[in-house]
Amino acid sequence: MTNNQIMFFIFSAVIVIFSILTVTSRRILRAATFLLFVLVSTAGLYFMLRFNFLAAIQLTLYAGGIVVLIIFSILLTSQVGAKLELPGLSKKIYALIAAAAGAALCIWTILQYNFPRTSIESGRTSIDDIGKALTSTGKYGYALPFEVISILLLAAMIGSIVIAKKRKD
Amino acid sequence: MFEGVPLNWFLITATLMFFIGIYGFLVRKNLITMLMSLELILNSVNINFVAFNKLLYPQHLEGMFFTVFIIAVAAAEASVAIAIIINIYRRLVNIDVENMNEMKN
Amino acid sequence: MLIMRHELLLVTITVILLLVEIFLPHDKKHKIILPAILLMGLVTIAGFIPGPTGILFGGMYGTSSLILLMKNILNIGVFIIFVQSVSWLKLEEQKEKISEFFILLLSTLIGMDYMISSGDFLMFYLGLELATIPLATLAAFERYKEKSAEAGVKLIFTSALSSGILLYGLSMIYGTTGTVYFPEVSAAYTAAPLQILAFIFFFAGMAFKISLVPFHLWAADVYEGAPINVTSYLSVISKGAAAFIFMIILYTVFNKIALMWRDVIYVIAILTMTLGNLFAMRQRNIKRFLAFSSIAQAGFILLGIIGQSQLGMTTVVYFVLIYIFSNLGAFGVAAIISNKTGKESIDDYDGFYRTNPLLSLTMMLALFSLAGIPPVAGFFGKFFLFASAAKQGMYILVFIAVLNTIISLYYYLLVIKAMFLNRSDQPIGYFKSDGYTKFGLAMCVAGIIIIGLASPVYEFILKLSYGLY
Amino acid sequence: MINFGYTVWIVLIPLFLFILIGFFGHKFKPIVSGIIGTSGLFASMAISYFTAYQYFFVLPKVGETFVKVIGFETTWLRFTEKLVIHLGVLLDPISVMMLIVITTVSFMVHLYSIGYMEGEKGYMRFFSFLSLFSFSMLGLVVATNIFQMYIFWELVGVSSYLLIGFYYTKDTAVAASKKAFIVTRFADLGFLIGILLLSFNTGTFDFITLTDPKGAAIAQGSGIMFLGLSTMTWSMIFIFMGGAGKSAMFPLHIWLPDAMEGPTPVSALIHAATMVVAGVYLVARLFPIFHFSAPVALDVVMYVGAFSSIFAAVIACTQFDIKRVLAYSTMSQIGMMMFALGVSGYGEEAGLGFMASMFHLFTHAFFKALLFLGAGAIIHAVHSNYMNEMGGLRKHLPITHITFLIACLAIAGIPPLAGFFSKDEILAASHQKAMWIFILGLIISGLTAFYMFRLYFSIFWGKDQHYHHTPHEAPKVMTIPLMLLSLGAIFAGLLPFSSFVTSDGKPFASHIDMAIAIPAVLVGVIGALTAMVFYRKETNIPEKISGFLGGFYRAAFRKFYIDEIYLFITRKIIFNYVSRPIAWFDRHIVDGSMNGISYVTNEVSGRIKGLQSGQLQTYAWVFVTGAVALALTFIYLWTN
Repeated sequence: MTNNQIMFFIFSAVIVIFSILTVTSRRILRAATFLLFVLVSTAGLYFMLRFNFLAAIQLTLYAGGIVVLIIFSILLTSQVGAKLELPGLSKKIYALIAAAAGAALCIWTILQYNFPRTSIESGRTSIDDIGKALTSTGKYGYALPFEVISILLLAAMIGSIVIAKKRKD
Repeated sequence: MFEGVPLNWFLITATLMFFIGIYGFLVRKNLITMLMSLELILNSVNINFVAFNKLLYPQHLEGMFFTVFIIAVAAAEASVAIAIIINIYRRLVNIDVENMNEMKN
Repeated sequence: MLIMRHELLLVTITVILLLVEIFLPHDKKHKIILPAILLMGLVTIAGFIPGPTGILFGGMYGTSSLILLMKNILNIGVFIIFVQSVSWLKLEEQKEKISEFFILLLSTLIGMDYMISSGDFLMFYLGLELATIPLATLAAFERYKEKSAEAGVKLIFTSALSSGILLYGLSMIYGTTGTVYFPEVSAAYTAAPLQILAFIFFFAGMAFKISLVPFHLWAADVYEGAPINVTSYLSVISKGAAAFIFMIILYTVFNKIALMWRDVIYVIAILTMTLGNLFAMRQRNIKRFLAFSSIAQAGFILLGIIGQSQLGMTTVVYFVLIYIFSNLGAFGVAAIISNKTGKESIDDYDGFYRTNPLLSLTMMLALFSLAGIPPVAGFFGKFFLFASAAKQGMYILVFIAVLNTIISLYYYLLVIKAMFLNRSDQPIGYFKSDGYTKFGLAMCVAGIIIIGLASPVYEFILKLSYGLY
Repeated sequence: MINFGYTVWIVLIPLFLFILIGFFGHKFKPIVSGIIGTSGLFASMAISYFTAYQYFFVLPKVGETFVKVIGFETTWLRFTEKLVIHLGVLLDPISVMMLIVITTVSFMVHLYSIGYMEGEKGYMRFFSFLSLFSFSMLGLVVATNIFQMYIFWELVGVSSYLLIGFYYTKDTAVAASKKAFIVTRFADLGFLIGILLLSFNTGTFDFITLTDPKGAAIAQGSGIMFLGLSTMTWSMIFIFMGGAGKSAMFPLHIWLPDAMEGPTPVSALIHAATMVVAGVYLVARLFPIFHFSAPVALDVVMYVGAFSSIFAAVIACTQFDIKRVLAYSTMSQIGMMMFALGVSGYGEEAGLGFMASMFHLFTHAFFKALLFLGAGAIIHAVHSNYMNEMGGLRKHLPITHITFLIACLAIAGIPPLAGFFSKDEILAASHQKAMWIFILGLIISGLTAFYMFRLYFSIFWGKDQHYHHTPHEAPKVMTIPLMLLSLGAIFAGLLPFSSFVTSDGKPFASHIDMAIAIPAVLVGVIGALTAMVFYRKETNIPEKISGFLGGFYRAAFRKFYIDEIYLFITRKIIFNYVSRPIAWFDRHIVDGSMNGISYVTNEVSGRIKGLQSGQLQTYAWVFVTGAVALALTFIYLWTN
């Protein structure tokens, strides 16, 4: 086993195990923490694949931003110590069947497919390239999506404020 | 093949994560835990994109940028979802998804 | 930059509204209504000025004259919704968030425009999300109402799930073709199992937006709970835009597996029409009723998509155009009643004709148009849809569709009967509508009557759609 | 060539009337809207007569044939490059004839309604709907292409929906109008599919191209086969389905009796003379296609027509509501028109059935409208629809009595009234085709005479009932149309119809064959006399007669118990064991199946409501499962 393989197995195992814990843990704050682990080891995968920029985003935006947001809202809406109610058994079984069938189908189909093998080994993606791509307006340039996402974030912000702000009365 | 790690391993990990997320979405009663499941789902898709990009099509950065934008969208989605959840909490003092069935049939 | 003028204009007026909102004193928020409507009107008109078409950003963005027309159609719809929502916005509860309503609506419209114009899956996805996420906040806009909050939850969670599934599909499309640009994807696409899986997941995400069975379950609840003007936006504009891009992507990206998606749509169309109708029959709440009826209508749109030809393309655009006017007419009347009296049950409509003849006539026209009775426009929309499916030899599908129009006629008549024929001891009282409302409804009525009878509209769309298919 | 452009006004005038009365009617007194409507229709009628005069007498014939003339046309929709839809006015013998029928009856009904609807709420609404109906019906008959016809066809449906449901305060009226609308819409679905099949098969909507016997459309006859029949045959069967719905052919007739809930003038207009014959007109319009490329479909027309005719005639004998009797009678007569088309060939003498059918349509319009309007006058006078609550009315309503008698004689086929001639031609045409259908026709004629005179004697003779107030004759504005129409019922048959309307436009001379006329008249007389024996009872006339003949007559009658036996056989056996069951079958099985369908749909709709549980996670589950199931199906099961 190469180092890469070992690293992959560790990350992968953390991802899968903590994902399961996230969706089964009965203490909501713990679930959020498990989610954080999952997100961090995903960042680890990105590092491994030498997408450092992406891994940084993953850590700051996802792990840093969203999880913190989630934890805030947990604190706002739940009693921290309380255990979550268990879902009904039939609901669990149905959900398990759906998810397992889906996973089996997808994995089976993926394994059936012969992905082309490329041997091009590209090195680290430099921040420079990313910056260029992000502002380029040509093909493989991402200026337009960048603008659109800014509208989206703005709209989401306005929307969140409208919904969440307290009524004056 | 990325230095000994086949593509399929990435894909299988991602797929498992995806359907674990789906399972969580289907059974968790608390809206915030459902939101966490959603994050799992989106995250797994990101792994797919990134792995494809690096292992199969490294000439361009399409998969990576897709991932970047998915993360941004996820943030927006999460903020709106949380705003709505807080609003619900103010109305019902409870964020159990099973209570939300005033409209049916 | 003229190529992108629809989006740019919309962004501009969004920014203007944002600035105005910031500088407007707190007690004069309602002053923004008229400028907003005027600006939107200007943008709508400006959209019709002929301009260049083409491709921008290395293929990420592209327009053709048909796409411009689609955007114009959406603009018209949004304009009508602006006008129709005035009386609702003036209610005490909404007073302080008027401009937010406009801004959020406009940003979703921008999203739709980008979505329709997208030349790769990234732009498509961003447009889709931009067209969805602010909508969830709009659905929860009446935040003091439990139903509205519930609608917001249902919309944001199901849409997030559906975009998750759609993204999984997209990732597989990327993985198997190595690109997300439409032309390259199309070139590299084969019918490998994984690609079919990817397509189905993508399809599920789109079907969610168009509310096709079995991905439609969110729709009725959200439509019922959301403020009625938002509901009409969701069921008309949002659905229309999704149908447009769905058609474009099917025709240009998945053209190689047309034989397969035709069968998928065949099944889904039948399910959608039938289930939508069966559910609509038993509804007593007018919003819910119209929600299911619009689910059924979505099934009819598929008939045009399945037509897979220039004819099919034309009919889809034509049908959506008519559908916008008809459905907005129906929703408009329902909105007036709901805003003035708070009544949303069909039983409350008993004897409505006695007290408000003009409104009930408008409603009748709109419902007849939805039911597809000549000579109102809805009939022509349906007829061309049937014709385009029939031309592909799908007579059984057409037969089922026509049967479904009869079922739908049954329940549309229920409403008409309530308004015109039932007696009521306490009918909804007479009320006078303000100028905005009248104007909005008048536009709908004019659309319903004129589009059907004036053949140039259809011929115009037919001419535009030459290039695309 | 004569310019027939002005004919478009025949259609447009009622449209303007509709707009005028509908939108501005509330500005004037109710009576004014009636007068405007009536005079407008009069103008339309006058133009129609002028058109007929010009078409039949002034326009030169080409090779002794009446040609089809496009009076007016405008391009309306360019559907595809080849399929173009026009709007226009097509003049040929049958459309000109229909123009006359419709405008005449419509005018009479307008005039009559001025009196009949007096004091009703929504007087002006009634007239605006009447104008709308006239507009749609006229637009239908002058259609130059099948698509235009379909549009107006549906418009006819809408306006009749509005008219039948006019008494919206009556629940039954509302239910009836809805039923009529939905059943005919169901039939129209066949029509629409037929149109789509036909137009994609032939590449045209145009009637002139479609029905040209030497044209390409007809040559397409042996198109693709489907389930053993050619596409052409299927399309014609589907189109006939639409016709059967509007014309109340079995089993799509269930709406007609219920539709009698509408105001009586409406029944006279819609259910006697115009809308219900639209189906016959449709078949006649496409007759060359039926004949040349879809003979099987033509057989279907024949069988459906014949069965509906006898079926309705039997039921009519059992009804007590006078309007229902008339409704079933209409169905029966239209059935005759249908099977007359069904037995017809193409060309001069061979096309006798076609001519007879159109002829009967023409005469029937007059006497059936007369019957309905008469029934209206009766109902107006006694405030009841039931003949067993009437009797002896001849003293109170002299004009109605005479005109009603004329109409009964006409429909019973007693010479020299109108019905005799047209019915005789139908019987002659059936005789050419097959013996069984001729005999069937005779039986129907006998039954017709029987139930009509049953109606007549029950109303005007018999015991004088005690009415709440003495019935009195209707006002002039109502009796004048009755008198005018009875002129039509008497003289319409004398027209040399075959020199105007034939299957191929070429006139021929028809004659009356005594071998057919004599039995026809005979069964009519027998039917009428039987009715007289039963229903003219308890008047002084039998006593006078018996007194005149002395005790022997009475004794003989009593002694041989002829009367009793007769009564036993007819009333007890035939009535109870034949007619009653058929009527029951009609009401419960045929009608019931329609209700059953709606019941089942409702049930299903109720059962599946659980799917929409309101639970977000259930929705998500269905979503995921749906996607996975679709993927599974289309990856591993789908093969193409």
